Formats: sequence, C-alpha cells, structure tokens
Amino acid sequence: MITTLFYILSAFTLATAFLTIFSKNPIHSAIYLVLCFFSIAGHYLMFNAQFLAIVHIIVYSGAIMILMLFTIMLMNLNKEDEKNKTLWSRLAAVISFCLVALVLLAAFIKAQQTGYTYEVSGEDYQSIKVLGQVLLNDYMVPFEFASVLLLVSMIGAVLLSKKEHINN
Amino acid sequence: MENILQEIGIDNYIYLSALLFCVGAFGVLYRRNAIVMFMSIEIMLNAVNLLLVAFSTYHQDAAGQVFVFFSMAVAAAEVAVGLAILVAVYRNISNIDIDNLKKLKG
Amino acid sequence: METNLALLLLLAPLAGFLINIFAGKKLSGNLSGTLGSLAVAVSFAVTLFFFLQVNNTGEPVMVNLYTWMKMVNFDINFGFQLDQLSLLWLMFVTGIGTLIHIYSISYMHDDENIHKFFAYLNLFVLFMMILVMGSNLLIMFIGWEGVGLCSYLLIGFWYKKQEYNDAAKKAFIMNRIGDLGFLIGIFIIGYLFHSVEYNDIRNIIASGEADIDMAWLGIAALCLFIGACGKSAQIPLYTWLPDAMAGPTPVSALIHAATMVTAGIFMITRLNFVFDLTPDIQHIIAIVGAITSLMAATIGLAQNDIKKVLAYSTVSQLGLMFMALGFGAYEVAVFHVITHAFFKACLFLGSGSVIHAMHGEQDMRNMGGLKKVMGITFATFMISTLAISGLPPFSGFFSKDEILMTAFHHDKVLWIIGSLASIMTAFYMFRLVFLTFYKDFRGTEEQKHHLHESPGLITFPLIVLAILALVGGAISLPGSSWLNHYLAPVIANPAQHHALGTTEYMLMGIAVVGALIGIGLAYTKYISKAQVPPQDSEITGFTKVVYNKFYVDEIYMAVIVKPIYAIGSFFKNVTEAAISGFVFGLGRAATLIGAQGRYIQNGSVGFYLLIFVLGMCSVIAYIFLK
Amino acid sequence: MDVSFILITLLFGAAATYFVGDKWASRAALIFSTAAFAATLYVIYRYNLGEGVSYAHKWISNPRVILGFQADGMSLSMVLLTTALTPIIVLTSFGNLFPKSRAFYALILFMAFAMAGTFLAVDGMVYYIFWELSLIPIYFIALRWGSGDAETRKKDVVKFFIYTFAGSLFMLVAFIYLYTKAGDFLDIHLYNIQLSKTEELLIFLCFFLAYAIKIPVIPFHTWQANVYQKAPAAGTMLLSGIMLKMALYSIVRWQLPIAPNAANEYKYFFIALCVAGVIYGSVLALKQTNLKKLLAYSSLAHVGLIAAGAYTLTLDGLRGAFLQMIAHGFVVVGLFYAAEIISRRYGTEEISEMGGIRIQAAKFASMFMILVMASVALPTTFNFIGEFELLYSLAQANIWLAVLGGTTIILGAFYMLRMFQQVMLGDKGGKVFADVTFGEGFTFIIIIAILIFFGLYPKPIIDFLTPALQKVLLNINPIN
Amino acid sequence: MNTLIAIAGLGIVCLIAEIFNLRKAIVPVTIIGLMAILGLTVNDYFGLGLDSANTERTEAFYNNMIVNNSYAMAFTGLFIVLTIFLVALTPEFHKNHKAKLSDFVAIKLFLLAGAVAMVSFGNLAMFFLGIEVLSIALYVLAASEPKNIKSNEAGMKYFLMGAFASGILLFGIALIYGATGSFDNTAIYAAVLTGNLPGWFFMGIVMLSIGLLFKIAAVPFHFWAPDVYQGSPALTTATMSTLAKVAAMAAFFKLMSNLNHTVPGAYITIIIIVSILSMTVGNLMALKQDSVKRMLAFSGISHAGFMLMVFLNPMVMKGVLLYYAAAYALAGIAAFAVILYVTSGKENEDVYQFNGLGKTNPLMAAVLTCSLLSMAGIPIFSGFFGKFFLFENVLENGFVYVVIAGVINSIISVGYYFKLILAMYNKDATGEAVKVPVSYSIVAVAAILLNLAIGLYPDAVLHLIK
Repeated sequence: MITTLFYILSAFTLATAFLTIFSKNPIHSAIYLVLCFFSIAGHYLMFNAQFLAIVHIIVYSGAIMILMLFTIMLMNLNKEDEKNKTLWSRLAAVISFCLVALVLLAAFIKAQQTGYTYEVSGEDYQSIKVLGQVLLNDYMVPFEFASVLLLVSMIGAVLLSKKEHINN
Repeated sequence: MENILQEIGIDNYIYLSALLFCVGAFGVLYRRNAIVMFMSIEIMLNAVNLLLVAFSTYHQDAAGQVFVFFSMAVAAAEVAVGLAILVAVYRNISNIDIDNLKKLKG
Repeated sequence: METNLALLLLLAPLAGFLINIFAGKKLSGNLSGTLGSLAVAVSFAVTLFFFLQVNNTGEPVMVNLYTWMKMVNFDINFGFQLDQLSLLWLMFVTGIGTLIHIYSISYMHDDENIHKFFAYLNLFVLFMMILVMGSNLLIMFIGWEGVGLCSYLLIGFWYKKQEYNDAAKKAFIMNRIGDLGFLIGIFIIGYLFHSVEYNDIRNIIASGEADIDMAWLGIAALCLFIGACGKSAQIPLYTWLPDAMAGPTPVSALIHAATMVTAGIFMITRLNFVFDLTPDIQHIIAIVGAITSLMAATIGLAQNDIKKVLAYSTVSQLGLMFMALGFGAYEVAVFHVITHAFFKACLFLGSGSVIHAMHGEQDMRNMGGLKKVMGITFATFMISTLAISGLPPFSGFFSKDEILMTAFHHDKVLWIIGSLASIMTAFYMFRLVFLTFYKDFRGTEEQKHHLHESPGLITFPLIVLAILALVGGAISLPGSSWLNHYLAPVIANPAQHHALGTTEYMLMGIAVVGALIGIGLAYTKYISKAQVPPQDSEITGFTKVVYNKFYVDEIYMAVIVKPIYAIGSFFKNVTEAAISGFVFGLGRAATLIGAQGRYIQNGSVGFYLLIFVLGMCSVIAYIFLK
Repeated sequence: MDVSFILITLLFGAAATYFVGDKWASRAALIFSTAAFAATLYVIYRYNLGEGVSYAHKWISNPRVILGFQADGMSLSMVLLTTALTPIIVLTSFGNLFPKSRAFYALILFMAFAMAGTFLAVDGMVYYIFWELSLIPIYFIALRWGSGDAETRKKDVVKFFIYTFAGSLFMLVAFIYLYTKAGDFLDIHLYNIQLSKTEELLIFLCFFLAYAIKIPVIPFHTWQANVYQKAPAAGTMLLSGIMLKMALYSIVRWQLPIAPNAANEYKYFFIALCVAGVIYGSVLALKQTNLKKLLAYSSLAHVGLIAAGAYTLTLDGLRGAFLQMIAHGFVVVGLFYAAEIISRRYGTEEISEMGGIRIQAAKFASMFMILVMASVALPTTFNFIGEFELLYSLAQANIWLAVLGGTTIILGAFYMLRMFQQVMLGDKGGKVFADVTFGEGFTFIIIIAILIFFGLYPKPIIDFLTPALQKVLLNINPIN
Repeated sequence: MNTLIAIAGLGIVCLIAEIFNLRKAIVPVTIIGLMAILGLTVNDYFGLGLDSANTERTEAFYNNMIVNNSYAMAFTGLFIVLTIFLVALTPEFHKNHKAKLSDFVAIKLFLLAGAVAMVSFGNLAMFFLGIEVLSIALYVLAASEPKNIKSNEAGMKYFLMGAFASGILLFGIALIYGATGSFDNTAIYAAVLTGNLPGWFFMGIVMLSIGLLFKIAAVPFHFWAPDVYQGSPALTTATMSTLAKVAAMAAFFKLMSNLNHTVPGAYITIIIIVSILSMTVGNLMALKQDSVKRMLAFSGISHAGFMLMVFLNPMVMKGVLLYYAAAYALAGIAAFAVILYVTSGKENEDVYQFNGLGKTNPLMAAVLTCSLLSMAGIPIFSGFFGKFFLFENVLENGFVYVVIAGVINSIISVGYYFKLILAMYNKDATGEAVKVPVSYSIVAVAAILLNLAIGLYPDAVLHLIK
C-alpha cells in the first residue's frame, strides 16, 4: 500500500517537474512547480516529518513561488512568447539529460548496498521538540550564520534595486 | 505507522532524488527563460532536500532535517538575489531570455 | 747580460714601432724613417754580437722569460733560443732589413703615412725575430702569425684602393689556412712529445726511448708542411704572393722575397729531426716544391708586370728550396735561402728604383732603354739577374747547383723539373732585363721627361746587395762549405756530401748551359727580334692561359669561395628562416589555438552548462563506471 | 668582507643610481660599478691569502635553500669579468643621451648584480633565482632603449625572453628533481647523487636546453642576432660579454659535474653540435650586411668553440673555455662598442653604407684593427691563449674536430677582415667621421691593454683558475 | 570563532553607520577594525600554542561547528589582509555611488565572513552556509551596476551557474551525510576510518569536488569565469579573482584533506587531468584576449590548475597552498589596483588602455609589471617560489609529467603577461596622464611589497601551517 503510494507520488513528482519545464507559459510552469512541491511535501509526510513538510510548503509554495509569480506578473511574462532554443541545443539538452540520468542511476545502482537491514530504534528524532533542540543547540552557529546569509541577500536585493541618486 | 524505509528502501529514494535532480538540471539546459531556469534550480534543490530527509530517516538523525532548513534558507536567499538580478536585467533589455545575454564572450 | 741583450734585440724594433705609431705623426718623414732604420740597425748589431759569440763557442744562447701557457701535457715557455740557425736567419733579417729600411726612407718619403710604414716595418722585423728566435713552436707561431699581420698591413698599406685591400685580405686568409695546419701540427707534436720545445723534441727523438706513434708524427709533419706552404707560397697556397705585390716595393723586397716567405723553410729546417723521421712527407715536400717551381716559372714567362715576374720567380725559387728540404738537404735549402735573399731583395729594390723613376708604372711593355739613365740600378740589377740565372761565379750558381745536384742524386724526374725551371728562370729574368733596360723607351713623353737615377739612399742598398749577390756563394763553396760546418749542430742528419766528381762537374755544366740557353732565347726574342709582348687583348692560346696564371685564382674562386658564399646564403635564407619560423611557429600555433578557442567561449549560458554537465558526467562515469 | 659585499655594492648601486636622478645616473653607475670592481679585486686578494670569503646563510628551511655564495677560482674570475666589464659598459654608454637614463643605468647595475650572483651561487636554487633575475633587466633594456622599429623589436625581444625563460624552466625542473634525491641544492651534494643512466641523460638534456638557448648553440640561436642588433649597445654588450658566459660557466659548474656519465657518454655529440655552430656561425657571418648582426654571428661561432671545449671534459678544454670566456667578453664588448660608435656617427648599421673611416679616423681604425685581430685570435692577444687551449682540447678528443673547429681561424679572419675592409678602408665617401674622443679612446685602451697584457702573460689567470677546475674535474671524470 | 563574530559584527556596524550618517567613517573604521581582527587572529594563532611538540593542536567551538587550527587561522589572516586591500579600494572605485558605499563595504565584510567560515568550519553546514554567503555576496557584487548591461549579464550568468553548482555541491553533501550519518567533520572522518561506507560517500565527495571546482573555475567548469570577470565591475573582479578563488581553493583543500582518508587513484587522475587542462586551456585562451580582465580570468583559471597540484601531495602541501594563494592573491590585488586606476572612466579594459603607462605613470607601471612577473613565476617575486614549492613537492611524489605540463604552461603564460608589459613600455600613451588616487597607489605598492617580502622570506608564510 505504502509502496504503491510511493510510486504514485514519485510519478507525480517527476511528471509535474517535467511539466514545469515543458510548459510554454511561465505561469503554468509555476503552477506545476507548486504541485511538484506539494508532492514532495507528501514525501516528507510519508517520512513522518510533518514539521518539515509544513515548513516546506510555507517556504517554497508560500514564499518562493509567490515571489516568482509576483515577478512574472510584474514583468508581464504570462505569454507564450518564448522562442524555442534551436533544435540542436534542445537535442543536446535531452541527450545530456539522458546521459546524466543514466550515469547517476548507474552509479547509484552500482553503489547499492546489498543485504542491508533497516532497523527502527524507535527513538524520537523528528518531532518539533527534538528538531528545535538540535537546531538551537547543536546547530546554533549555523543558524545564526544563516542570518548573515539572509542579511546579505537582503542588502543585495536592495542594492540591486535601489534607485541611484548620483553623488548624494 | 511503521517506518517507510522498511517498505520502500533507501535506494528508491536515492533514485528518485537523482532523477528529480536530473530533471532540474535538464530544465536549466532546456529552457532559455531565466525564470523557468530558476524554477528548475529549485527543483534541483528540492531533490537534494528530499534526499536529505530520506537519509535523515535512514539514520534516524535530526541533523539531516535541520540541514534542510538551512538549505531552504539558502534557496530563499538565492531566489531573492536572483530575482533582483532578473529585474535589473529586465529593466535593461525588456525580456528575460537568457540567450539575449551574449555580450560577454570570446 | 745575455737575457738583456736578447731582449734589446727585440725591444729595439718594438721601440721603433711604438714611437712611430704613437708619435710618428709629429715626426718628419725622414726622422721616423731614420728612427725605424736605427732600431733595426741596433738589432743587427746585437745579432752580430751573438753571431760572433755563438760562432766562437758553438753553444747556443738560451733565454727563458716565464711560463706562458700551461697545458695538461706540457708547459709552454716564453723563451728564446739563439742558436746557429736562428742567428743565421737573424743576420739576414736584420741586415737586409736595415738596408731596406734605409731604402724606404727615400722611397716612401712622399707618403703621408710614412711613419706608419716604418712602424709596420719595425713590427714586422720584431715578429720575424720572434719567429726565428723562439725556443718552441708556440713562440714561433706568435711570430708566424705576427708577420702575417704585418704582411696584411703592408700589402694593404695604400688602403684607399680596395683591390690592394683585397690582396692583403687574401694574403692573410691564405696564410691562415696554412696556420691552421701549423696549429694542428703543434697539437700533435705537443701531444706526442709532451713538449713543444725544440730541444726537448730533439732529445726525445735522439734518445730513441719514447714510443712515438709514427703515423701521427707523419700527420703532424704534413700539417706543419701545410703551414709552411701557406707562409712560403707553395702549391696550393701560393696565389696570394703575386697579389701581395700590391704593397710598396720595399715590402715586397723584405717580406715577400727575402724574409717572411722563407719562414716555412726555416720551420722545416728547425724541425729537421722530425721530418727526417717521416720520409713519405719529405717526398711530398720535394714533389710539391718541384711542381711549384716549374709552374711558377711557367707563369713567370708570360707576365708583363715587373713585380709580378719577380713574385713568380720568388715562388719558383722557394719551390726549389722546398725540393731541397724534401731531399733532407737542409743546409742546401738554407744556402739558397740566403743567396736568394740577397739577389731577390736586390732585384725587388731595383725594380722599385725603376718604378720610382717611372712614377709608379709597372708594366714592362711601357719601359725600355732605362740602362742609359739608371746606370747603378742597371748594374746591380744585372748582377742579381745573373745570380738568379745561376751563372758562375755569382752566388746563385752555387746554391742552385747544389739543389739540382742533390735532386739528381735522389730523383731524376725532379731534377729534370728543377732544371727546366732554372732554364725558364734564366729566360724570363733576362726577358725582364731586356724589356726594361734595353732598346728604346716605350713610355709616354712625360714619363721620359722625368726619368732619373734614384738618389743615394736607394742606390746604396742596391750596391750592397749586389755585392752580396756576387760573393754570397762563398759561404758554401762546393767541397769546403763553411755553412754546412756552421749548421752542423742544429741539423740532426747532415745531408750526404758528394765529392766533386765527374758527375758533379757535368751537372754544373748542364746547369750553366741551360742558363745560357735561356738567356740566349731571351736575347734572340727581345734584342735581336726586338719583340714587345702584345697587349692584353691580343694574347691568345696557351699564352693566354699562362698569362692568366692557369686561372688558378678563378678556380679557387669557383670551387671554394663561391660555394662558401652559396652555403652562407642557404643558411641565411633557408636554415635561419626555417629555425626561426619553427620557433615563432610554436608561439603562433599557441596563439592560434587561443584564437580558435574563443569560439567555444560563445557567451551562451546554456552551452556552458551543457559542458558543465557533460564534464560532471564524464568525471562520475570515469570514477564509478569504469 | 666576503663575496656578498660585491653583490651588495651592485644592488645598492642600482638603487642609488635610480634615486640620484637622470643627470647623475651615469656617473653614479660608473662609481658603483668601479667600486664593485675594486671590491672584487680585494676579495680576490683576500682569497689568495687563503682567507674565507664565502658566504652562507640559511634561507628557506623546507625545501632547504641556502643563501650561499662560494668563492673559488672559477666563480671569482667570472665575477671579476662581470665587475670589470660593467664599468666599461657604463663608460660606453656615456656618449648616448638616453631618456630616463637613471632607469637604464640602474638596470645595468642590477643586471651585473644578478649575473655576479649567478656566478657566485653555491646553492642551485639561489643560482637559478639569480639566473632568471638577470633576464628581466636585459629584457627591459633591450625593449625600451633598443633601436629600430618598435614592433619588430618587441617581437624579437619577447622571443628572446620566452625562449630563454623556457629553457631555464627545464633547468628548474632538473634542479627540483635533483633536490628530491639530494635533500638540498648545495652543489657538492648535487654532484654526489647517484642517478640512473636515463635520469642522468634527461637531467643533462634539461640543463643543456637552458644553456644551449642562452649560449646559444645551434639550432637554438635564432634569437641572438636580432636581439644583438636591436638592443642598445650596452645591452648587447651585457648579453654577449657576460650573460652568455653565465651559461658557459654553468656548464662547467653545474651541468657536467652533476651528470658526468651522460656527459662522458654523449660528449662527442655535443662537441659536434657546438663545432657545427662554429662553422655555421662563421659562414653566416660572411653573408651579413648588418654590422651588429655580423658580430652577433661571429659571437655565435666563438662561443660555440668555447662550449665545445667545455664539453671535451679535459682540463685543457675547461681552462681554455674560461680563458676564452674572459677574452671573448672583452673583445666582444670592444667590437660592439666600435660598432656602436660607427652607427652613432653614420646613423646606419649597414656595412654597405660605410667605408673610408680609416682615412679620417686613424686612431679609431687602429684600435678597431687590434680588436679585430684579437677576435681572430692572433697570438699575443688573450684570445689566442683561450683558443689555443680550446683547439688543443678538441684535438685531444678528435683531431678532425680540431680541424673543423679550427676553421674558425680561417673563416673568422675571412669575415672579420672582409668587414674591416668594407667598414674602415677605402676612400672617403661623402660622409664625415670624427675620430674617437678621449672617453671613447680611453675605453678602448683599457680593453686592448687587458687583452694584450693577458695575451702575453696569462699566468696569473691560469694559476688562479686551475685548482678550481681540477676540483671540478674530479667530479666530472672520476677516473682521471 | 571570535574572528567570525567580529567580522559579522563589523559588517553590521557598517550598515548602522550609514543610518547615522557616518559615511566618511565607514572605510577607516572598517580597515582599523579589520586590522584589529587580524591582530585577534594572530593572537588566537599564537594562543594555539603551536610548537614542534604540539603541531596539530586545534580548538573547537560550539559543538565543533568552528574549528581553529593553524590552517584556518593562517588562511583567515590572508583573507583579512586581502579584504583590507579590497575595502581600501572601495571608496575610490564607488565614488559615484556614495550612497551605496556602506552596502558595498558590508557585503565585502560578509563575504569575508563566508570565506572565514569556509576555512574554519567543523561541520558541513557551516561550510555550506559559508560558501553560500560568499557566492551570494559575489552575485550581488557582480551585478552591482544595475544600469550596466554587462554587469547584469555577468551577474545573471554567475548566478545561474553558481546556483546550479550549489545544487550539485548540496547533492554531494547530502550523499556524504547519507553515507556517514553526520555532517560533522570528525564524525565523518571517524566513519571513513571504519572503512565500511556505502558507495554514496565517494559519489558525494566527487560531487562536492565538482561544485568546488566550479568555484575555483577549473576546466571544464570554468566557462563562467571569463564572462563574469569581464562583465563585473573591476573591483568585483578583483574580489573574485583573489579572495573568492583563494577561499574556494582553501576550502576545497580542507574538505578533501579532512574527509578523505585514502584517495582512490581515479580521483587523483581526475584532479591531474583537470589541473593540466586548467593550466593549458587557461593559458592558451588568455593569449588572444583583448580585455585585461578577461585575460586575468583565464590566467586565474590556469592558476587554479596550478593550485590543484597540491592534491598530489596533500600531506605536506598545506603550507605551499597558503604560500601560492598568498602570492597569487597579493599579485592579483596589486594588478587590479593598477587596472582600476587605468580603466576608471573608460568603457572597456582592453590592453591598449595601458599603452604608454610606463611613461605616464612609471610607479603604477612598475607595480603592474612586478605583479605580472610574479604571476608568470619569475624570481624574486613570490609567484616563482609558489610554483617552485609546488613543483618540488609534486616531483617528490613522482608526478613528473604534471610538472612538465606546468613548466610548459609557465612558458605559454609569459606570452600574455608580457603583452601587457609591452603595451606599457613599448607603446605611446593614447590619453593624458591621470593622477593616481592615493588609495590605489598605496594598495598597489603595499600589495606588491608584501608579495616581494614573502618572496624574500618564504619561510615566514610557508611554515605558518603546521
């Protein structure tokens, strides 16, 4: 039952990802991408990582995708006016996609561990409480450092869009 | 609910992530619309996130999931900066077709 | 004392040279000439002192200054050896040198660079003395090259004319070919004997202890002979000498007749103990000498330039000397060197006197009848001519006869060649005399107007030399030779002296008759028939070939010089360009790759990412899927 | 006072020359270079007394590099050549009004510093550093103050730089490789390494590449003529008088003792190559129409002979090489100076446009003549001593090599006299040529005096060189 | 640890200063602050108490998130020095955008913080955040002239490709985590030592390497570099080619030497191939460039190839890497200071802009010459010693052909470095001489003197890392 669910969900994830890419209209792409994110959240739920799933939806679908959609709207890009790449480059993209997929999968299959057994220790490791403890104790420094990251991106975004007043 | 990895196995998740990652990469190669390329990169990052969560479960260790938060923060920051650049480009050339950005070459 | 005196011997001409070169401009021509002559005269006096001393004691004077060079096998001393041989040479180098210096004071006094002329002459005397005085081969080599340099400077003394410079250059370069041979010879000698000192070599050979590689010694002797060929103008390196007549006449007399050109004979005589060990090489020397003698004499038959005739006669006489050397008759060769120095110097100076009177005219076709105007010159010239033609009792008769006699005893063919050359010599010398001094004057009126006997400074040396040419034979009369006795200490194996028997007298007779035939022919042609050689354009047939010196110069030009230039052009235009092109080509190729590479960097992000992905693929594939 | 003092004098002199300004630069350079010369003489004096004048200081600990300068007969004689020629070269530049002369003279002194360091260095790395360092000043000297069209000059100078740099980088590799075996760069330690045959050959070739380009040996010589022609006279003198001696010195100092077996095994090949260079250079010199190029090719021939002598691996060859290096250094400086004077007055370097100088400038002609004669190794000039030993060493190796190498005395006379005739002799054309000034004459007199003095009495130099050469020879031919 | 906090704090101080209208004080305060931080770092370095008996001592902070050891401290010091120079160049360069000054300075400081995090991390999370801070700061700086289409393009290209590379890098980290179950360096290393790891681990290492190879612009992941270097404002190019490249290289080296116990031969083969390719492609492509920035980009690619050689003998090459990085970066700073001066107010950075610099401004020409000579590897400049140490260590491990390739490339590189020198000295000036801003000349001279100094005393830098 779970296996079937996994396959369906996986197929959905991949399909929406593909559709994101193949949609001519950026708006459609964005919507497919949201769907894709939702399916990934589904995966997280299957892992029983509820908190992460919710955060994922909030951050990606709620923040990042909205930002993108906003930009698309702002630029009035919701037209299917994108010229296709040349046939050669599209072909090259397809071929390289096949190649990368093949190589990666082959490598992973080769690296597959044989005869491993997965045992559940039953210990709690992904409740909000534990996550909070890990995040704010063990990973306190990166957590704080992430603020620097966000600060940089904030300053950066401002810097790039700030109106210039020459020599003020 | 018993742990999902007992049913499905970590390998399948790795394959899924790898495939999703490839799809993302493919998107970057295939499209010339910058914003769709951004989206493709997001797909790639999400593939990694999925993998991290899978491994987190595999090791029954919270660090993987914590790392996903950082990854999200990075994704958000990148998108913010990326879109700022995109807007700046759009202001100058009135479109976001990446193939129009070929001034620097040689 | 001896050291100081020996140094004085060298320093006197050196001082003359330095004064004339640095202060000569401020001195008057006569003064610098006097200084130059004095310098050589001092040397002559010192030489005389040493000569008398050595002649008395029989002990050579050795002067060793310092170690000059050090090789692994041997050291080279800067030392001098005043023995019988070198003193003999010094005697006539400084003696004739003094006379020619005196002669030059008058001969050159109009020249603006007269001080330089005397400087060079002094320098020449210096180097010539070093050449003969050196106690080893390297010191001889200093002199050897040094006289070459002076010869170069003096041939090209009138450097405004590029033909003269060509002649000078040619002389130097041809000499240098010989010098290379000499140098190689020195190397082998040094390697074989671990010394280049004459005495050491002689002792080693005399002791017979050393195990000497005869093959190498032969090569060494051959190389040394090549050196001698260059300096003494033997085939194939003789062509420079006739050209060297471009120099002022005193130079021709001193350098290219009396002294420098005999250096090769000196060297072989010096190393007689070496050459004695290599009979094959001696044979080669004899043959080369004979052929040179005949060939030069042949060419001399057809020359019209008064100095050219004398030049070819010099080559011819030198050939005879080499023939004697080849037979191991060193004393005979030396004897002829001495008598030749007297009469040839006299002849050259006489011709100089004529040229002086003719204001530079050298073509005999434009002379004639000078006997009446230039009595002294004619008389001295005539004596010398008789001497060179080998008529008794003139000195030339004795020396030449001894050579021919030696030849007769060794090799009849060479004797015939030598005799032929002698007959020709008599012919062309008298042709010269008849054309120049007899009959009527054939020059322009203006020349005729200026004809005069030369001043005393010119005639005095002529007279002295003529006397010497007359009586010089006395030093080695057949039967009782003072010279042979004198030279005995330096000659390891004295030549066999043939008692004066019927054969010998017959040979003398033949020689005299031969000379008379030659004179007779000349007389019939130029006095009785009063012929004058035709103008250049009218010369035809074999005469033309002879007149043009068998085209040897042209052949050398075509076979050696031109190919070298051609190779040079090839190197310059092809090889250099190719190598250079290759080196530049590497750079150009790199740049070209860079230029082509720019097309890959095409500015398209998609393409960049494609390469990125492919690169990643190949890395992963290489590491994980091989 | 040890050898480092010489280097310090030169380096400090370079700095001081730069800072005294254009007006005084030439004089400052003269003073400092003369001071360096005096210092060298004093160091040699002390060395002869048996006092220690070497200098060593730890520099880099890993890899071990020691800032060491060694004084022995070889190095000191070459330093003496350097410091003796530097004032002369400075003197020769007095007549030229260079723009930015302070930089020019500072570079000359700096170059002297680098070259002296190369000769003195006892540590392979220090040696290499000085070796490369000497390349930079000459590059700028040739580039900035050179003559002719800027574009072609640029091309030739850059070619020269890249070419020599390329060669020396291979030497660097060889040094590093040796270091990995020996553990430091000290020359004696490098001499004693045991190497396999292939290794030794490769190292020999690496060194050879560096030196062959610098000397130059055919076929690596194509940079030479153009650079000699286009560099300013002082640069040409530095290049031909001293810099190429660096390579010849290095053959004896580094290449041969480090790879003796390879040297012994392949010596005939290298001798033959060098001798081929002698003939090649001579024949090419015959066809040159440019005076400086002719001298460049003649230099090619001469140094070919020196290199051939060095590769004979005999004491005669090595000593001859050193003597000839010194002699050639002086002669070539003199000749290039003469060429420079001519081109300054006639405004051309084309031989065909010259002539009739002797008639107007007797002193100049005489001095030029003496230099020409020295160049063709007339006995009583220093060059003869060197050439004699060189040819003798070649004769020991093979008599035919001596004959072929000896053609230099014929061909040398040929092209030099031909040049002399065309440049100096003949009648005065329309052109006026002033005789040498006092300064010019003084410079020539110094050179000529040195050449003739040592030509007659080379003993001091021979005695000074021999022990050091014998020591090196022990490393080259252990059997002897 | 303190260093990182102080740097981040200094960045915030900058931003606050702008609010309080203390614009003039920003740069001096920053420079003084950075110097103080440098002092702090030096103090910390000596606080480690390294001596011959105690060479591997490390100090770990906050659950091993930040690890202070000699490697981290030494590189931190280098980064701070470079940042001081870069900050000192900032006000003059942005004199027309004074309002943005605080932003630029702050971004540079955060960039420095990222770089410091990249070398002193003890946990991959820190590393990842560090590299992202660095990257994002650079994206912003690359695009920091919004009206300039070239700057836009550079930013866009850099961002797209950088984000793509980040994805790969992150994928690698995820795989490593998957194989070892931890992000902590020591834990990972312990897991590696047990030996029984899934194949993912090494896949992770490889993908991480590819991500970092992209950052240091090694072939074939180098395509972004020339375009981005050329399009970015010159000061950003300077930052990228010095600080960013060196930081990425240092992080790369640290990662590989921390996480790997034994390196498989195939991996070394790849590194060798990439190294040789980078040197060759970089140098060959640089030969035919007109734009100086582009040329230096290719030169940087080739230097990345050189630096990759450190992996051939990682045990002893730490010091060499530091030395090479310092030599390269200092020469780069000096060169860029001159380039900033020459190209200010010009529309491009082509070589001809440098024509006649030797006459119009000898000092700047001399500095540029020296820095180029250093990059070309001519003694006595430190660039030579960097190459020398590299070659020495590589040869010691027997990779002769790598050294030969390096040597051949050094030869090629002379070709284009000298193109610039020739332009300065052998051509006539096109424009009139412009006065050199004081800050430029100070930075240029100071950087080249530092370069020379470490050339004269290589030991001083070489043995900082124990």
